[in-house]
Amino acid sequence: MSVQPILAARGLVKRYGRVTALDHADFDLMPNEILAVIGDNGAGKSSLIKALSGAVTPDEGTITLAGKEVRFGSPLEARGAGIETVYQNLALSPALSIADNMFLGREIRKPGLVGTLFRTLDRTAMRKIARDKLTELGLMTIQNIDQAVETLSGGQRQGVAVARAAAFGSRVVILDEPTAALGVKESRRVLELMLDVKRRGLPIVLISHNMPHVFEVADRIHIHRLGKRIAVVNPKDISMNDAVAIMTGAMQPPQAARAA
Amino acid sequence: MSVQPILAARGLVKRYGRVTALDHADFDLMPNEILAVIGDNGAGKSSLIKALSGAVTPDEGTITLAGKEVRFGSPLEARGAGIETVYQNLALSPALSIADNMFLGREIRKPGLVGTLFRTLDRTAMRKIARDKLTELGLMTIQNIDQAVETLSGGQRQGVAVARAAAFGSRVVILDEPTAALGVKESRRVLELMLDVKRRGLPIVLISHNMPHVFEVADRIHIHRLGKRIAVVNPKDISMNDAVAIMTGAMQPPQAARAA
Amino acid sequence: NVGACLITKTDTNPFFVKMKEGATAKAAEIGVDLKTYAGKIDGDSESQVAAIESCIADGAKGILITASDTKGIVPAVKKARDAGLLVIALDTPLEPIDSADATFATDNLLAGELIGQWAKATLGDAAKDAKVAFLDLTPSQPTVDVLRDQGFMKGFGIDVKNPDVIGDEDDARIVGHDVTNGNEEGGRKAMENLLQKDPGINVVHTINEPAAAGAYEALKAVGMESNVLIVSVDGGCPGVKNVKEGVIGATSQQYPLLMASLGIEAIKKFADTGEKPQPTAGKTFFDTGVSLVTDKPAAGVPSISVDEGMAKCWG
Amino acid sequence: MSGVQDFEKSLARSDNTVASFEPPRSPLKAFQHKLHGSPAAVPLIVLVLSLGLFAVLVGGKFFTAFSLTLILQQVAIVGIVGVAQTLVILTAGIDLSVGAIMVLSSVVMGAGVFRLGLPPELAVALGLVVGLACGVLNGLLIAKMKLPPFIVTLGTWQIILATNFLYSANETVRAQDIEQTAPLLQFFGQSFRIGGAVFTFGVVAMVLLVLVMWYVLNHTAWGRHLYAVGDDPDAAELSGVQVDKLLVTVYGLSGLICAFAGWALIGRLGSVSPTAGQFANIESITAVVIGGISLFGGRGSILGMMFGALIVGVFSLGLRLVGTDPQWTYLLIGVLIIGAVAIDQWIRKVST
Amino acid sequence: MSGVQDFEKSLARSDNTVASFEPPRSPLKAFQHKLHGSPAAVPLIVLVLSLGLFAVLVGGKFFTAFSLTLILQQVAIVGIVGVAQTLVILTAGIDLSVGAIMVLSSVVMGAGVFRLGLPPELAVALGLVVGLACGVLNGLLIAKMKLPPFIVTLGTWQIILATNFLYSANETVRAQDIEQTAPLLQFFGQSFRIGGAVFTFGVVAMVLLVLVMWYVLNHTAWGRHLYAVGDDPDAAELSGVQVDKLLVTVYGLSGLICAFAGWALIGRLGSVSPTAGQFANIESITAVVIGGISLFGGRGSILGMMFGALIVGVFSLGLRLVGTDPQWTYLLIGVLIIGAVAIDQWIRKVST
Ligand SMILES: Nc1ncnc2c1ncn2[C@@H]1O[C@H](COP(=O)(O)OP(=O)(O)OP(=O)(O)O)[C@@H](O)[C@H]1O
Ligand SMILES: Nc1ncnc2c1ncn2[C@@H]1O[C@H](COP(=O)(O)OP(=O)(O)OP(=O)(O)O)[C@@H](O)[C@H]1O
Ligand SMILES: O[C@@H]1[C@H](O)[C@H](O)CO[C@H]1O
Ligand SMILES: [Mg+2]
Ligand SMILES: [Mg+2]
Repeated sequence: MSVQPILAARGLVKRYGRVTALDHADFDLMPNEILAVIGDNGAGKSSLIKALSGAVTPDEGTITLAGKEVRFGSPLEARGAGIETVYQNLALSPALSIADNMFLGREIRKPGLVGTLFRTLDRTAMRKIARDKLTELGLMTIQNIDQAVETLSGGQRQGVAVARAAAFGSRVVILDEPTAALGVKESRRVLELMLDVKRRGLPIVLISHNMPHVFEVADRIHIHRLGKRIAVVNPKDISMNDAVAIMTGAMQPPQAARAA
Repeated sequence: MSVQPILAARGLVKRYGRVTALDHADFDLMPNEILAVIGDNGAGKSSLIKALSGAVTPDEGTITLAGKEVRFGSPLEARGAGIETVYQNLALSPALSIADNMFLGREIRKPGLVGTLFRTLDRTAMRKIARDKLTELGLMTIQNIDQAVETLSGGQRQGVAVARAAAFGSRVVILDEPTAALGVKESRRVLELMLDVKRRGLPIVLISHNMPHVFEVADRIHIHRLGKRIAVVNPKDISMNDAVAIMTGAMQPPQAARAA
Repeated sequence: NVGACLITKTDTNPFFVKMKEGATAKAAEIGVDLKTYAGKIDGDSESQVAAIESCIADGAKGILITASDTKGIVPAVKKARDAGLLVIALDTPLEPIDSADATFATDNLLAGELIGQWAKATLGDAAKDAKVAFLDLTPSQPTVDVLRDQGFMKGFGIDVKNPDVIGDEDDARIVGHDVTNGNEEGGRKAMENLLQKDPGINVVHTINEPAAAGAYEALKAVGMESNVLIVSVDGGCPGVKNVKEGVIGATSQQYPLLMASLGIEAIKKFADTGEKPQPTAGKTFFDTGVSLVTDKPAAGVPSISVDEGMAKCWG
Repeated sequence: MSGVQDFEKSLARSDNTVASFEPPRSPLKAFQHKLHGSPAAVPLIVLVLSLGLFAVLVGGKFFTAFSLTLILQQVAIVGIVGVAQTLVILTAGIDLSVGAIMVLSSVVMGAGVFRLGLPPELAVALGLVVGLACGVLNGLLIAKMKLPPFIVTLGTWQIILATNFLYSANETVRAQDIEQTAPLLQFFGQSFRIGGAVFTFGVVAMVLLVLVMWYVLNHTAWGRHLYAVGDDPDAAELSGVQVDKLLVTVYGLSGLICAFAGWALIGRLGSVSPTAGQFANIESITAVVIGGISLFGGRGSILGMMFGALIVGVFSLGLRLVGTDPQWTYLLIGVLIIGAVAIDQWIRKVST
Repeated sequence: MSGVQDFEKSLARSDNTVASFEPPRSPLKAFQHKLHGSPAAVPLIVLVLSLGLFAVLVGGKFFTAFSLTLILQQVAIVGIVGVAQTLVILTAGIDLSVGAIMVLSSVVMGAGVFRLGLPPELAVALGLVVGLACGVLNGLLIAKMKLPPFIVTLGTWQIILATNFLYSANETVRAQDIEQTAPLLQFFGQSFRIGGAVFTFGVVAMVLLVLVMWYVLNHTAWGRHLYAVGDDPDAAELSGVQVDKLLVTVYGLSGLICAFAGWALIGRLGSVSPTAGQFANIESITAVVIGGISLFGGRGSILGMMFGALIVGVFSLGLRLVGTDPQWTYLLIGVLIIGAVAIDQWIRKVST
């Protein structure tokens, strides 16, 4: 590990009342890789991702971005630092339009005085960019960029969320079970999108319970168990079977893969 | 098809404002089979299941149970007729206990006057039965039957929902994407549970996007597309590839499989 | 046809309901077109302002008003007068009193004084160490509340200190004040509270007869109804009946129907001749009179019998 | 059949440990956890503390059987209306029309005897029917037309109250007339003594009603369904609860209980007064909130509501006896309301 | 890498049709759909219809420039408070303390001049600061302590109102005194005429405030964030909106606007009256609801609120000129409230 991780964490702890969701968990994401995070239900994967993206504040532990320690007070700060996240529960505002949703929290204002003084939004610009981004990512089966998100099907919504992350993520894109509710066709599209993002040079964190998907796209696999990282494995070196065995506690992780 | 279907539907139509979720859909479930229903996101699978289980009233069409036409005004009536459903969004009451949830709408009252006159619930009996059912189905990793459902992990909740359906379904059990949010281990447990239920003589309807799962357990596959059944196939006769192709519209269904 | 408006504090207090009935009857009799308005609760001045404005828009010739906020309403009244309407304050004088063209009211200080004197005379020597409870109207101490309270004290021989403020007195005979909102519910609770403070209470001054009825229930609940003297103000028929039955010892009867009908006549006259009504000689307002109603007259305190009171009562 | 997927072969050997729960860390935490489990405990503790507070501040006058039972009398009406409000709020609704229904029903009972000349029994029955009808109207608008409870009852509040004033023409029926002609109307005003303690039938009715509804809510299917609907109506519907029917029943029952409160109100006031009960909605909601019942529905105990009503009663009487301006009472009740939910939130947060 | 799963090979050829949407079936449906798209349209139509109704019922007296502008004057205060209420309700909150904040602020402005001897400008500023502080207090309790808005503002309503009465000692400051010493306090009462129409500065302020807030809500990021928070606060937070900060700002702004309403109130009444504004919370909520804004947050237009306030104003003045008993007005407003949401629900149901 001579290359410096782009995003890393050490000793993260997060307690919810009596449950310890993260129990001194570590994490490393390398530049331009797809890192899969796998683990049983309740292992703490989503909690890890939330801590990394500013959605929750860990009780203990440190997070470093490109070597510098960071402390995100809110998802907005993490986004400001270039980390885009698609949360397990989507996080789109149903009544707002697709364009509004894509630019929520990073709206573009009109140029000149109108923008600085009256803070008027530049609707035209935002619409154009939103349309471009969706087309670029091959997601323009959507008829109308001004449509409220609530009128979209589950698959279309997932597409908008992933497109938003892919379009704006400048350093890291994190996806928490992006295909769980999707059909075969829709899942495939999301996987392609991920490979596309990677091709553009961005590292991705993918949480998924779908082993074939994980083994298809991941460069490395972070195995999470009982609130900690218990192993990091290379999908080329390990069988799906062994990965699942480690993940479920049926097998001890090989010494080499054991987390630091 | 000389055997009479246990549950069947003809020409179901369901409109939501401008969207037609069901467009003259047909459906047949044979005794003691596992019937998988597959289809793209938004194809109308959940709408079909809701119509069959009384959760929505179809605008047109007929439903027959064991040859007799039925018309369910509410999920309670469908349950009364022996149809148990696990909905895509679970339908457990978070603040109520596991036992309360299992018996919601079919509570047991104390014997004698206390029960008939004061309508007192028989908590002891309900707890005992709930514990027995969960144990019987191998789900007793739950410590306390009086625990509120909201304190359970996603996987455990799914287990309770499936167990409830399996325990009380007397004629049909319907499962809408029961493994979507589950991990590898938890999904496996649900599949085993299904096979177990089938062994006890009950027919099952399974909606799933997971093709390996579908092809593993299903006796027949109902392919849904754009609001209708476009084909019924036998997983032994068709490749996963072709099933997906039919489902996504990449291939026309073979003449024999075409829906009546 | 001459248009006129009657604006009362509320339309839920029987006092105002009767006032409205009297005005309506008189208006029909002499051919005045009357519209009636009210606040939602006592103290709702905005509704009264809106009502005055409606009257102006409606082209009415005059307004009769029992103001909820006697100072606050003045600018709206001025607007109406500037628009050429005759404005008469009923029951409650405005501040300053000449903000209205005329005031037709009970002398509330006198009303209080009468019941105070009666209570003092009835108790005789016992008045020296009486224990008096005051059941007032609202925490905001409106003028009628202050005048009746202070009048009662004057009549009973209590030093009122500042005559414009309730509660600054230091006479040991005062057990306490509590507010009733002028209804039975408040009367009962206030009486209960004060009884807790001192179960020896033997005189109760109540702001009006509904409050007195509530106080009586509280006393009855603890078996004290026959040891306590309740005095009140209003002279409504239920109140006078209560005097007859000994629930209330004496009440100062007011004449709201008279206020209303005189007011209607004054507006009609103003519309016909442009003449404005004059105050009673020696007073700043037109005194519609007050009579102490009791069947147990006390020496030196003028009063009328219950039967007379019944004949003049208002509902 | 393609059978079990290859990578799942190892599952049989998989570990069955569940993520461990840390035991409560301190006695304080354990206490919090205990409180979390019994939702009526916090208001009960606050009630006891405030009794203690005023016993110290006011002394003997406050801490007598007589005073304490007086508080019961003063909160009886709010307590009864609070039962209605509790049922509604447990379904995640709210009923702003409770006071209007109460007073209209009492007016109808009075008018039944004195205007329509009905025998008192029938007049009472008529009043109860009117209350029930108002409640059912609320329920139908909410359950069948799917309108938000706040808006529906904001509307019916005004409609019912205006009807009350128009119908009654604001005429009070005097206590003495009722006593002679229809003492049944004053039934709940009757009292009996046990030592220095004075109990009215109204107080007994309130306590019994709370206990009965506690039983119904916790030990009958209907009660469990009510909690389930408040918790998550969609889940309840899909689990086999007839949500619409339940809601109509709940609002109908709420109306009936309010009518019953109207009857008790005649007992308390002696007379029938159309201006009574104007603040019953705010007061009952306050009792419910201080009693630790969630406005989001599904959580809380009806016993808590009763303790909440008593806390307000203790503060009202206590502060009067201390001799403060009545405005201080309102101010303190405001603080109590916020304090109560803040404590509740704190317990919930730390103990889950 | 195991690569694309076998069964997915055919996906490339898959069909891309999307489930078809049926076109609106009838002109009525098309109309409903149109209404659904512009949330202020329904109250506007109702407003026009009710103007027509009273023009017919009352005739000339109603349909004059004077009367119509009188309605504007009569709703100006509710309209301004309604702006505050709209902001809060759009975040799925509710503010029961608006009237109390308004009246306390106006009392502070009066006391600033007449008790503290401040110059009028400073007294107004002080009043505005007090309003802002009350609002921020609400916001902090709601955003930081996560307490439900209904309960927080139920509590602060009582606290602020009691403070108002205690501080003002219930004393009204007379109009004449204000006119002499501090005419600035009456600024919004000044009026100008255009023909028969009389406009006060208060009316102008209300209309301007509504237009400015309409612009802010629809054309600035802050406005979009406000809608997003009302729609789904968790989603908004995760999408990068600082929900807590926004809520504190919204409640603070609401307090400031209420204080501003307090200033305008002095203009309207001429005097400073501590008992004013008791119904401002119910009246502003009524305007919001009739204006078609959802109490669940995230949906509706502030223009609708203004139309809602005007509808109530038209009915109130119209019925007053017809000469009906005021109770009929309350009854009708109750019906309007329920009718408005019923229509709204119907449009939403049929057109989605
Ligand atoms: N907001 C919360 N409050 C209380 N407990 C929580 C909260 N969020 C998570 N938990 C608990 O923390 C543990 C870890 O949850 P987390 O969501 O991180 O698991 P996960 O690995 O993402 O599971 P899944 O695969 O089911 O999504 C679980 O026991 C969960 O119940
Ligand atoms: N309650 C509803 N209101 C409006 N539209 C609805 C509603 N329920 C379903 N729909 C629409 O009906 C169509 C079919 O939805 P349905 O949920 O039946 O699809 P599905 O096949 O179950 O999809 P998925 O695989 O994503 O669960 C979709 O376009 C959906 O948006
Ligand atoms: O004079 C009247 C009556 O006494 C009424 O009972 C209360 O309000 C006062 O203004
Ligand atoms: Mg997760
Ligand atoms: Mg579905």
